[in-house]
Amino acid sequence: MTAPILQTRGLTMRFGGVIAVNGVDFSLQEAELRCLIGPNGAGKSTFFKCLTGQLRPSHGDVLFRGHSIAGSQSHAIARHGVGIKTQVPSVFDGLSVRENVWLAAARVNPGRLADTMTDAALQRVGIGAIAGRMVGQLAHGQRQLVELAMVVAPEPDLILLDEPAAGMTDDEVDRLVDLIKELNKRHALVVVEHDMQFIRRVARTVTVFHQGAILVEGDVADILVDARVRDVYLGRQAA
Amino acid sequence: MLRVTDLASGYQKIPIIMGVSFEVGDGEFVGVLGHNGMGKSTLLKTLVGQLPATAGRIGFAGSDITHAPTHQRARRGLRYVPQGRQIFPGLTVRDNLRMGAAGAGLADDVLDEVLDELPRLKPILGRAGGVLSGGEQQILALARCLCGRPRMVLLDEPTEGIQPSIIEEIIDILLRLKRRSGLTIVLVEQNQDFIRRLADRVLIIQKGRITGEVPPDHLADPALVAEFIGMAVT
Amino acid sequence: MSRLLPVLGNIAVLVAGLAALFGLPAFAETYVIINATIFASFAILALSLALIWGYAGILCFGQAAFFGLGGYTYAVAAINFGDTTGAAALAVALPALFAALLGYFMFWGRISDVYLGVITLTVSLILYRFVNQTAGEQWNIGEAPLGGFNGIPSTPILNWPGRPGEQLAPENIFSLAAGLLILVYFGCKALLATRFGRVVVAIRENEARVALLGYDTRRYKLAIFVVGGAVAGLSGLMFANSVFVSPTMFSLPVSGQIIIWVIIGGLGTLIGPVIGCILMQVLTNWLGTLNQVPGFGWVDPNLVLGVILMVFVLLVPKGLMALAADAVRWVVRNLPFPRRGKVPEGRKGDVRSASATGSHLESVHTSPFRRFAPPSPSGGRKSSA
Amino acid sequence: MDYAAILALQICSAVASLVLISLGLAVIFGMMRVINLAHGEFLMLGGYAAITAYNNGVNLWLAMLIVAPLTVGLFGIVVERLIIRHLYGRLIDTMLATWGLSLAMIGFVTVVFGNTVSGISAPLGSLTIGAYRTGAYEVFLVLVAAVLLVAGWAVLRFTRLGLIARGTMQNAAMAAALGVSPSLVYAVTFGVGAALSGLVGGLLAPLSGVVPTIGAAYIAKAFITVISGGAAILSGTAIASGLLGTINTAMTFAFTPVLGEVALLAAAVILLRILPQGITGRFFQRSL
Amino acid sequence: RDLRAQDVLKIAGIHDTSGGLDIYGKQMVATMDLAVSEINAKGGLLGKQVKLINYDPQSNIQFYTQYATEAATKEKVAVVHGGITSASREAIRPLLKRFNTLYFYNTLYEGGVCDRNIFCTGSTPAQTVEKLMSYVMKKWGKKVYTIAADYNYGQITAKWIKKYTQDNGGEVVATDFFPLDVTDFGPTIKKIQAAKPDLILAPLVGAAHISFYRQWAAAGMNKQIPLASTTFGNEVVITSPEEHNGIHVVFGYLEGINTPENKAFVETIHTKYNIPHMTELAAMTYHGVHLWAEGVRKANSIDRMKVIEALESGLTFAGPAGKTTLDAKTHHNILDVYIGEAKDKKFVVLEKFPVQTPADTAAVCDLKKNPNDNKQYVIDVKT
Ligand SMILES: Nc1ncnc2c1ncn2[C@@H]1O[C@H](COP(=O)(O)OP(=O)(O)OP(=O)(O)O)[C@@H](O)[C@H]1O
Ligand SMILES: Nc1ncnc2c1ncn2[C@@H]1O[C@H](COP(=O)(O)OP(=O)(O)OP(=O)(O)O)[C@@H](O)[C@H]1O
Ligand SMILES: [Mg+2]
Ligand SMILES: [Mg+2]
Repeated sequence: MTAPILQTRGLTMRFGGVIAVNGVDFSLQEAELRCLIGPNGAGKSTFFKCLTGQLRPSHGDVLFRGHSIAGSQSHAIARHGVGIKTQVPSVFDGLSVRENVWLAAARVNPGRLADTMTDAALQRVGIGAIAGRMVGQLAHGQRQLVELAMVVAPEPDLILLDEPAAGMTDDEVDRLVDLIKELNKRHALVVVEHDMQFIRRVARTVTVFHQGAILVEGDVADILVDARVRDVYLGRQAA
Repeated sequence: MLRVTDLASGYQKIPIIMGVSFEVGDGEFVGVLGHNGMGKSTLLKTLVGQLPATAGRIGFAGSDITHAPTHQRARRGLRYVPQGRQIFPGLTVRDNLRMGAAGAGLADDVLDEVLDELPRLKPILGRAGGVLSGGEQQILALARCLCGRPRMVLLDEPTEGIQPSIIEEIIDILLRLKRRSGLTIVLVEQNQDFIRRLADRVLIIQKGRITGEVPPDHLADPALVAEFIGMAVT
Repeated sequence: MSRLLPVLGNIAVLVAGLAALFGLPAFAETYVIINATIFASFAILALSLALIWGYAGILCFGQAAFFGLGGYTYAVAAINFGDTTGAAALAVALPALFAALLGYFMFWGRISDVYLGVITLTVSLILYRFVNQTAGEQWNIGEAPLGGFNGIPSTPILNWPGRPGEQLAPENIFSLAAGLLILVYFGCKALLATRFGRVVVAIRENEARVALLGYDTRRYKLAIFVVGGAVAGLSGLMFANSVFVSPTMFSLPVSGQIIIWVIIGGLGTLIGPVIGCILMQVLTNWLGTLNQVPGFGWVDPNLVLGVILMVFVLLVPKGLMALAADAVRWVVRNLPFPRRGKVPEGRKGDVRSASATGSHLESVHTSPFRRFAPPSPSGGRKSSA
Repeated sequence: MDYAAILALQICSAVASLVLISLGLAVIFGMMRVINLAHGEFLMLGGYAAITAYNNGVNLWLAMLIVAPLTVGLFGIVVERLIIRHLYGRLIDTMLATWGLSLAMIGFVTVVFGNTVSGISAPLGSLTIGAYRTGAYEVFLVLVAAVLLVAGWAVLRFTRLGLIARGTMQNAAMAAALGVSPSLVYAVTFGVGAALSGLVGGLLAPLSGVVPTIGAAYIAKAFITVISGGAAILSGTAIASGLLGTINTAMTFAFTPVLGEVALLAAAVILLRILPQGITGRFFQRSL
Repeated sequence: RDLRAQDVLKIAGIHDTSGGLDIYGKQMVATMDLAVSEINAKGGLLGKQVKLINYDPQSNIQFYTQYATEAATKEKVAVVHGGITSASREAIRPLLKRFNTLYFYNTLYEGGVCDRNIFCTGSTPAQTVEKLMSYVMKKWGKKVYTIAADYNYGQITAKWIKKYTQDNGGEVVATDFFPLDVTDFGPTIKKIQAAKPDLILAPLVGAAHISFYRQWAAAGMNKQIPLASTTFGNEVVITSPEEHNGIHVVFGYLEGINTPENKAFVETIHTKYNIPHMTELAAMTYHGVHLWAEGVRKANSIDRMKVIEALESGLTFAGPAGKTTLDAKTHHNILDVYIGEAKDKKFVVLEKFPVQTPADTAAVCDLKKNPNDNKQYVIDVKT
């Protein structure tokens, strides 16, 4: 086994009395695709925020390719090659779709190359047609796609996607699945989703969060029939 | 309960909704299905009055509310759970719920009623709305709406970001409400499975127009869906 | 059409600027030139805030601090040095340095929003208080008395570089001020068209996202803040040469005035604040000449100005530039010749050039405070989330 | 001993005066996110209302406690209806509008009353503490400040009014969708803030006198206090006033009034640097 | 330029009639207007009617620069009267000199201006403070507490107070300076009580500082420690008798001066111009305009240098403030000084000290010897 691209040791995030993430030991290999599921409020988004420097973990460590990034500033972590699509789309409302994506590309590649990368990202996500529109005037699902393009454009080594399929129609989800699979050829990904159909289609290994800690981790087929997962998450009628 | 005729609206001068007409009967559960950006949310916003109608009429419970301000529509029992939840971030969960009750002029007793339906909120009553997880916020938004004892609820993608077991719960709750109190519901969704299990009938919206109506069980058939919703939109 | 307009706009600004620069000294009366000098120095000040507030979203309530600092630095240094050239350079450098320190203090402390406004306001008030109480001799810096409330009436006028004692004539001072105004204006435009400029605008839109993309937002904000400070210092230098330095330069009314110019002209534009500034100056100047018969029923300038401001906000909510833009759009739409269809959106070359030239930056709709606000889940109150 | 007592009293009085001049602004800014640059002029108008009423034979206490808040409150509602209402959510435009309002009010009051109106002297006489004398009215104002804080807290805590106002300010469109009429809430809140300013203006008139331009002396300090306080308007304002008032008084006693002022300002800067969201952005978050 | 070609003779007034200083500006405009209309009623000057152009700089220094330039270069006025604060005077003095336009500054100020193009008609500390200190120290005691406005005037006046207190064998126990927008004097009132002075000298200035007198009275201290001021003027209308009765002041003019000229003057200003109370600034503006008119008559020209020379010939004007004479050496006014007591919204004249010379400015300035002098000296007060 090669060295993991991402590793957390005893990662803990406490807000006053609330422990949102509780001693998580998580490990992700290079070019691995991992799905992260868990009940609402289990701490998935908080976990992501700790990884990307939006929150400074209360305890524990985050190792990216072996060196610690816990407590670093978000921009420093991003420069290591970590990209995130946040749960609530975080985009530049006052700029056009193209400019949004260009800003993402221009950080890694100045000049002409940034333009090329922007076009590529727009194409990949399939929003070339709305490239000239102001992001603030887009519908929710379109904003999701814009953010996705921003994450993809600079080609980060590790991509974190927080509920990327939310608000998308089935055929868009299809495209998303293809995109993720394609991305996974070169990049490591962690995907948080509640859409089980989607999870089934992309997942190999699944980690289940519950009350801030890892409940189980394993092959998708095993996880989806796991009794504990069913209790806390899927519910009885889950197909 | 709701009668919409030739409704049109949009943002600034960009028309989004054009000539939409449909009716929702008392106690009926109507689903609205459509692609991203087809104007589903815009339709609901126009119905609750957050966007002015540029043409057409909206009748609700026998009166014309086309030009009534939002809060008056709400007071008549037309309530709305928006996309993106719109929780009051600085208020606690309890105060968010109290806002729901206060808007309808109801006493805080109604909170207990709603909390019994959605017990998941009980342990986090003191937390600020802004720090809740996405799913928690969605449940809170629904609960807040119910605190006003609405006659009709407009739901904008309520399953977005909700764990499967809670979706089940929400389905249960909605069915129960519909059965017990005759609540009328309009549901905008992309989750076809969800819509199929709840709705009495499903309207298809495309580019700001209602282009069709299907019985929910047809949604199980992908070929039919493709035919109705169309694939080559993006 | 949409590509042409900004270019035409730039040319129009340049022509108007050059016309004023060369036309006024040749033809205008002395008092017009003196007024124009003051207007031009203030217009530079307006640009400094237009840049950091309109584009970087840094709401600085205390821009007067850099303005005053520039003026005082110049006055004190010029009195001590004899030759004013070094003093002029210092008048830009010191405010920039001060902006760097203050910016470091604020941005590394993650202060933003209205809190940042209050810190800058407070800092300018501290300077104001301090300078105000320097009437005693213990406050002489070298040869230069700070002078307290009265300021430094003996502020020397700029001399030709290297020729101390040979002061510039009022016409030269005007040319210098107007020239600098044009230079600063196009300098700002150029700066905003660079990658740096666009990152700064993105920070205004959504700082967290910029950080997640890997840009160190603090550095960008600091850099633009320092540029703003230097430009404000420059304007203080020119003001010192057209009036003289006194503590009012640091005062709340001056800071407020700058904000008003920017809002009136249009937040998120550069030319707007310049126009707003000049209009307001002309207006207040005119108001002061109204009352010729003392006694009952005077026109109170405050009352008139106040009512005008209120009516303005209500009727021209987006500022003059947006109004002008709407007017232009209306004219274009109603032109007699047949229109081709709209410019197809998303056509590659088109959009690229739009973003590459930073033309969107002139669009008033990009202003963070005025774009329609789709109610975001975090609602109106950033602080409570 | 007397000196300690008088020092303590002076600190209370300085704190109370900050609380008083900030309260109206705290309501209007804290709840509505409207930076009311005419706040100082609202205080000024309260003073004029009280004095005009008094000079026309109204009992002094009635003039200060009833006439002043009523006048300014109504004025506030009118202003809200005519101007502010169109500008919600546009922080910057409200600044411009209220700046205009402030100038217009100065001008209007000057035109109507002239710039020399005779004031009223402070009632209640003076108190003797050991070798020192102090105005009994100052002590009264300390009590008023305390009462206003407690009353305000009770209103926000126990009535729905406070809840509805806070909710509406956070997201008016959503509040409307829940059946709350935002325009009513806005008008009432703005009116209450204005009335508070009017009350304080009336109460301060015997100590500061009335001139049309007096508002300028208050606005910056009130603003700094409210912002330093942070999101929780009442406790924030109270704590910030406590801190800044104490520092100011201590430095004034120990050194000079100028140093007292500068210390107050510097304290605010340092405070905001340490607590970038104001005091209640970090501590006492749950308070009101 | 040929001024004779004009059929009116333009003069300009630059006074703040809005903003924080309007309380002074309005009365100065009124008295200036009165003086001009009197001159015109008597047939004008050099056979021409005098036209007064008023500018309102709105309590903003920058407008002084603009209006002074406009008056001098566009309107080509014969003289400019105006300026209230020293800062505003210093803003326009060099400009008017550059544009060869005569300038009258009619405000009481800290002294030291030395420039042949300007005439200062207001009183300076050496004329007023000396008389006041010896008067009040004789009456009340030797221990003085000074509270002064924190700017040049206050700082320099405080020094004069200290000097004359020591000259009279007393001691200044403390001096506190207040920025012009301080309204809370509580701590100071307590500090004063701790220091137990025999009397207080209060050169406080502006609207905010009025609070001091109110808070002082509210604490009951006005019955305990007497108070004198070199600036308490209009305040007498704004404060109540309980608050101001007994305060001693010193000015080159008081409304209470008991001469027929003054009574008529006061009556006109109150009724015709609706100004409830006048200070020295207003009266000296009136004197200033008339003095200038005398100069024009004597020179029989409005040529600047000719008028200056005429004015330097010891011209006098006898008006409401008594007889005032321009001192050729300093271009300052030799005037009568009055000590008054505030009583029921008016000032009662307690004592008159005739013909006070501007000794402070004279110590540093001699325009006869150095006609090209052009600055404001900081007078070194030896204490
Ligand atoms: N700043 C905060 N202060 C207090 N509690 C917080 C804060 N942020 C998050 N929490 C709490 O931490 C828990 C985890 O939240 P998180 O957003 O990580 O959940 P999640 O797993 O992403 O859920 P979802 O699937 O619904 O998005 C929640 O109960 C939330 O209320
Ligand atoms: N504030 C706005 N200004 C201008 N155009 C807007 C605005 N909001 C939405 N639109 C546009 O209106 C169209 C319909 O948007 P709407 O939000 O109703 O779509 P939707 O069907 O709800 O999509 P989704 O499923 O993604 O939520 C979209 O093309 C969108 O870009
Ligand atoms: Mg989440
Ligand atoms: Mg939608």
